[in-house]
Amino acid sequence: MAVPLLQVHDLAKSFRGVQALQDYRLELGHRELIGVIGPNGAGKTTLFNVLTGVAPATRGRIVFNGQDITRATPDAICRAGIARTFQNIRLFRRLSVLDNVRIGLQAHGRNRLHEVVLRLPGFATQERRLEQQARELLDMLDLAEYAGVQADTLPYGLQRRLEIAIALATRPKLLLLDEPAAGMNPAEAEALMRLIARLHGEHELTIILIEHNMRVVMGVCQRIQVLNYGRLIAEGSPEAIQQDPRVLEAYLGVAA
Amino acid sequence: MLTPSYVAQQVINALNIGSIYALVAIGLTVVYGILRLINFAHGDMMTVGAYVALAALTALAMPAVAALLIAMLVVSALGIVIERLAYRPLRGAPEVAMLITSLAISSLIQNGATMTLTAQPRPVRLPAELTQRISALGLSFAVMDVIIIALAIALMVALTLFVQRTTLGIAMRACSENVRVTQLMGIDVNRVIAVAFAISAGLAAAAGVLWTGKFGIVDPFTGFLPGLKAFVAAVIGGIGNIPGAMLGGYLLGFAEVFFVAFMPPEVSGYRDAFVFVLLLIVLLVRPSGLLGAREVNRA
Amino acid sequence: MKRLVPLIPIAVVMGLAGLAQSALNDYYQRILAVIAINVILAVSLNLTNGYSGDFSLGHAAFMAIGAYTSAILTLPVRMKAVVLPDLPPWLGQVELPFAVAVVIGSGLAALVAFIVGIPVLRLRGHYLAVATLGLMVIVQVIALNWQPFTRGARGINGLPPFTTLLWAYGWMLVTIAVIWRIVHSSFGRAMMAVREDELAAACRGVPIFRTRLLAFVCGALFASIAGALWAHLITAITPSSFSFLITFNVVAMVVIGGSGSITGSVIGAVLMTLLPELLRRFETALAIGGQPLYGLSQIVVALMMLGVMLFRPQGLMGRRELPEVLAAMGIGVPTRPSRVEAAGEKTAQAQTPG
Amino acid sequence: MSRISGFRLLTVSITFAALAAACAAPPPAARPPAQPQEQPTAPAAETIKIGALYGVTGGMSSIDAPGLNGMKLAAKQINAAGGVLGRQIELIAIDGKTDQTATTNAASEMINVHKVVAIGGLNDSTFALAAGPIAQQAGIPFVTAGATLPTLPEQIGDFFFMAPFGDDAQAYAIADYAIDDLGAKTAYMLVDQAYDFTTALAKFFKERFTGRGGTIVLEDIYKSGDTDFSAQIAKVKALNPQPDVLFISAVPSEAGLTTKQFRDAGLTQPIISGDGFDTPLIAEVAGEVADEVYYSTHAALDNPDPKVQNFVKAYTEEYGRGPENAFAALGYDTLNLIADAIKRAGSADPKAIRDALAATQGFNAVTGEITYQEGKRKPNKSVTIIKVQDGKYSFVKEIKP
Repeated sequence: MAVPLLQVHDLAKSFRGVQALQDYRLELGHRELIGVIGPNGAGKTTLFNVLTGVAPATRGRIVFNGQDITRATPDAICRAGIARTFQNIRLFRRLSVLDNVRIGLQAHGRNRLHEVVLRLPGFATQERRLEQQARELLDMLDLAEYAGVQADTLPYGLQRRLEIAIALATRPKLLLLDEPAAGMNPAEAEALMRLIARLHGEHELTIILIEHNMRVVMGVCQRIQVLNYGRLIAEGSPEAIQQDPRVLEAYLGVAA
Repeated sequence: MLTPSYVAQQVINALNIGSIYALVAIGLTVVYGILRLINFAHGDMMTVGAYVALAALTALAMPAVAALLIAMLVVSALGIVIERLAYRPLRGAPEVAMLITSLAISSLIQNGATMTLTAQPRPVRLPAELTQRISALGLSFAVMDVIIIALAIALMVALTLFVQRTTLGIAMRACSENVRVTQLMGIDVNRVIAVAFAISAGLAAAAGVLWTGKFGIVDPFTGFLPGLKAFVAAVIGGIGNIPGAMLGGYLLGFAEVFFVAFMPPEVSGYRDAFVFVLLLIVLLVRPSGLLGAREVNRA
Repeated sequence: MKRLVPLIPIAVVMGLAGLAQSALNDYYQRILAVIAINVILAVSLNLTNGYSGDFSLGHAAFMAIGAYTSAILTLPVRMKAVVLPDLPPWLGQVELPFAVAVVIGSGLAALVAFIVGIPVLRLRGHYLAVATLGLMVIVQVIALNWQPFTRGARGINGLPPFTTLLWAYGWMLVTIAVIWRIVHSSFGRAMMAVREDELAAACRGVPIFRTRLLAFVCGALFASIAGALWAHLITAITPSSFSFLITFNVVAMVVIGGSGSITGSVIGAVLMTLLPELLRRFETALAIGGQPLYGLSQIVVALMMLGVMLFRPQGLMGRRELPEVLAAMGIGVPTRPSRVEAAGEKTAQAQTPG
Repeated sequence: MSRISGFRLLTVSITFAALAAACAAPPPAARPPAQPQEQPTAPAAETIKIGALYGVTGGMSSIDAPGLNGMKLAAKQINAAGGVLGRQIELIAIDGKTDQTATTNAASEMINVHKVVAIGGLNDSTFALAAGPIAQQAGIPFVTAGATLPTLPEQIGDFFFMAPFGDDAQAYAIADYAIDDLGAKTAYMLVDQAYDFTTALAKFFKERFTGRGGTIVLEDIYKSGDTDFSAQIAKVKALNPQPDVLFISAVPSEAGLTTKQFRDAGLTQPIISGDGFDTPLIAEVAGEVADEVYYSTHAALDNPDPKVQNFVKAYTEEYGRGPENAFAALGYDTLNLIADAIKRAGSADPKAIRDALAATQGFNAVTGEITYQEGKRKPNKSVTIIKVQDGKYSFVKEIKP
């Protein structure tokens, strides 16, 4: 196996003395799709925040694609190839769906200021390219008809999908999905599962998925990590995890 | 020049001016905490308070204490009215919208006072027993100076107790944490906000009376500058935080007085710049003010 | 050929300005010039206060930099020897054309904004507002104390009255064009992304700090141009010419017009310039008992500000630009996002806890 | 390209804005009706329009508003007596709002819209320096009522006149008085750094006081708007030996404040100043501690001279209160001076008025005799020294140039 895409060593994060995450480690190969589960407050979202530079690690090291990103800023991490979605959906609410995607696309390939101010030919080319790529992405996620719509007026399910579109627009190698199925009905969740599988399969993305919906997690993930009280308590295939007594204890609160 | 009594005198001076800044800053911060409104008309409430007290003192020949109370009451009522008319309809609107209405209110008060009362500065004469001077240990200060410090501290203590012990005060703190959740808990947020405005305006009025009583003069623009400075003080302390505003007010008072007191006159012209550079340094080290809660980014 | 189309309205504006310059008397020319200057101020302040969402109160500081720079650079050498005898010789001996001085001033303001912005833009919200207010105070204090360059409280007077309508409207068009272009590009989208949700923007690869800095520096640059134009219109500047009253006034223009709309800033600036001037005539006309109602115009303007905010808190234009308004009236193509009429569908308002 | 069309439409809107602006301002022919209050009777001949430019609102209003009242009183008296050259005077009084933009707009409106033949007013050089050149450019005489920067006429041009003496004259007068009458050898200076007027006054005072062998023991500064002087005062108190006099260069808003605080702190030396101290606030704010304050100014309102007393009486009758300060008298003098020039010129032509003004000899004003020497447009007026004792103002001396 080649060099792993993501290596996380001994990661810890504390907020004012409260350990939200400790002794976390992960080796993630290219094109893997793993799930992270755990009860509320187990440190799953903290993990994503640390990985994306939103909440810098208190200790530990993160190497992504051969590059140490432990201290990098969120925008640099994004450009390095990690994209994420948020548990409670963060869109640029008052901008159009198209603009939302364009902002993601701008992570790679922005104009230079003089091109913009002087409206040099490069600007028009770039803008055209951005728009075309954005429309393609929206097409792929079945959002094309909403291109001109203000983002926060989309129905909830579509907002989730738009967020994934924006994340994809940044051309990630690694996609972090934070409870993408939250608040979805079974049909929507099913569609989401197919989408995730497609992204993983057709677009060769590496994915980490946080999800409470076990059907989704067990359905798509190759490997699952279980967090509890900020610690990694189990790791393995979906089948192994389902049998793991520590996991059952964490979820049900009783020793199995 | 740096004799102990000189330093002590300057400390008294700084405490005096700092107390007033602190009072004004607290009023500003109480409202800010709940509404996230920088009330640029706050300083003008000082002006109104001073005029009311002046009228009570001269036209109605009231004792000073009664004039102070009347001023606080009238201005508190005015605060509630302004909140009802100019801020409540903007609940949920962008923050800048309220900021602009507060600028408009400030302009209304200043120009209204100029039109009706003329811009001629009016003397504010307090009873002699208040202006009487005490000299002790080489220090010199007026009874008024002691009263300013004492009254400011008393009002601050009262406010702190109110906020920590009473139901309404606790509701106020809850509102500054999260208005929506507080509302869901069945608390009448409108009432809480009205009370906050009343307190804020009342404190401003008290500060206005102290300020004009100390300096003996009031005109339609009296409160504007101290109001602006109090805003700065509140921010240094961490806006929205009551002890922070207090701390900020005293810090500002000390910074202003000490810079003039201990710097040669050639550089004391840079006082205001110095105060702001100090402020910038404080903010750069602690971007949410000295006692302000760091806003945690929650993803 | 299509690229030449925008030249037509520019030619029209400049033609009108030229016509006004030759046909109107000094008073109307002055008002028109003040309008252009205020438009420059409002449009440039909108870059930070409207687009990148940073609340700056430091606009007057950059105006002052532009005004003083241009004053010192363009003052005739012969007058400099009298007015500013203590200038260093390399400055005392220069007398630059107005346009050059304006450009140098704007460069200087941009540089100051850049240097100050690096530490100060780490602040957010009202903390940033206070810090920029502080910048204004600091610039004022320097102007008051730096005698050899500024003459302190006496200020510099007798500036050549360079600010003709052609200059004022020429610079105004440049300002609007440049800012319009910046806003309608990846830079503008980045600014709006930062305004809408800074954290999300960062996670989408938007360089937050650079974006905010760009808005701040650009705003400063154009504020400086407005300052220079103002200085050569009034011909006498003192440190107190650049006070927070000016900043507040410009903030009001932006908010009343609608933060995040260039058209709005233009409308706000025009309104807030013309209205007090027109109302001033009523002060004497409506005299009661022989006493003119001085102060009436300020009161009416304040009431109007209140009214606009109460009934249209998002400002007159909201975030809409003229093309969209025209589109709504059936002229041109719509560019503004529409809304999904989500009957029965779950929308963001009904978020479930995650 | 939608972007380009967007920009095009925006530029169109700007054009509309410019057009609207041009239309919104009514053409000269449609200007608002003349202020009725200035016309007691229907004038037989066309009125003579004179601009009265003051910052009636904002920071300057406490001295500018009385100035305007003075001018109005003069206009009323002149009109009641039949006017000038058989024509009524119509004052065009526009508020400059203590704002340079509004002040220059107002000056320009007076000249270009209302076609005034002369302008009077303004008590601060910051505004005079902005408005003066507009009148100069248009060839309209401008008489500043109270701006005392001595170089104003040179800086602005030959249509600019000063009704008051210059700061040099008043600073010299109070310095001389301190040395000759108060026996001062050492002085402390506290200077408001924010005004042209206060810094100039201080400069001239220092020049004269040290020139005549006096010593400045400490020079300190503050900025207008400051209200607390405790830090500065503590510094003076720490001086040993104490200075003989305290020179405070302040504008009226700080005159009372400084006096009160210096006296309250137990400093008993004479306080001296210029016309910035000419305000009832000293007595009103400082009360009984307002002792041993001396200042130089334009006129003593308790001067028994009938000219002064008639003015005080007329002002009191008109406004229900006495003149607030000397700027009321200066405003009164300014209009009378202009009217006198019109009379002597025999014409209301601006150029003729200018020439007549320049030739003014011994014009008997409330604030002293005004004579413009050859080529100078700043009068050599006598300076009045006033003393405040026990909260009472009294005339002590008139120093002739």
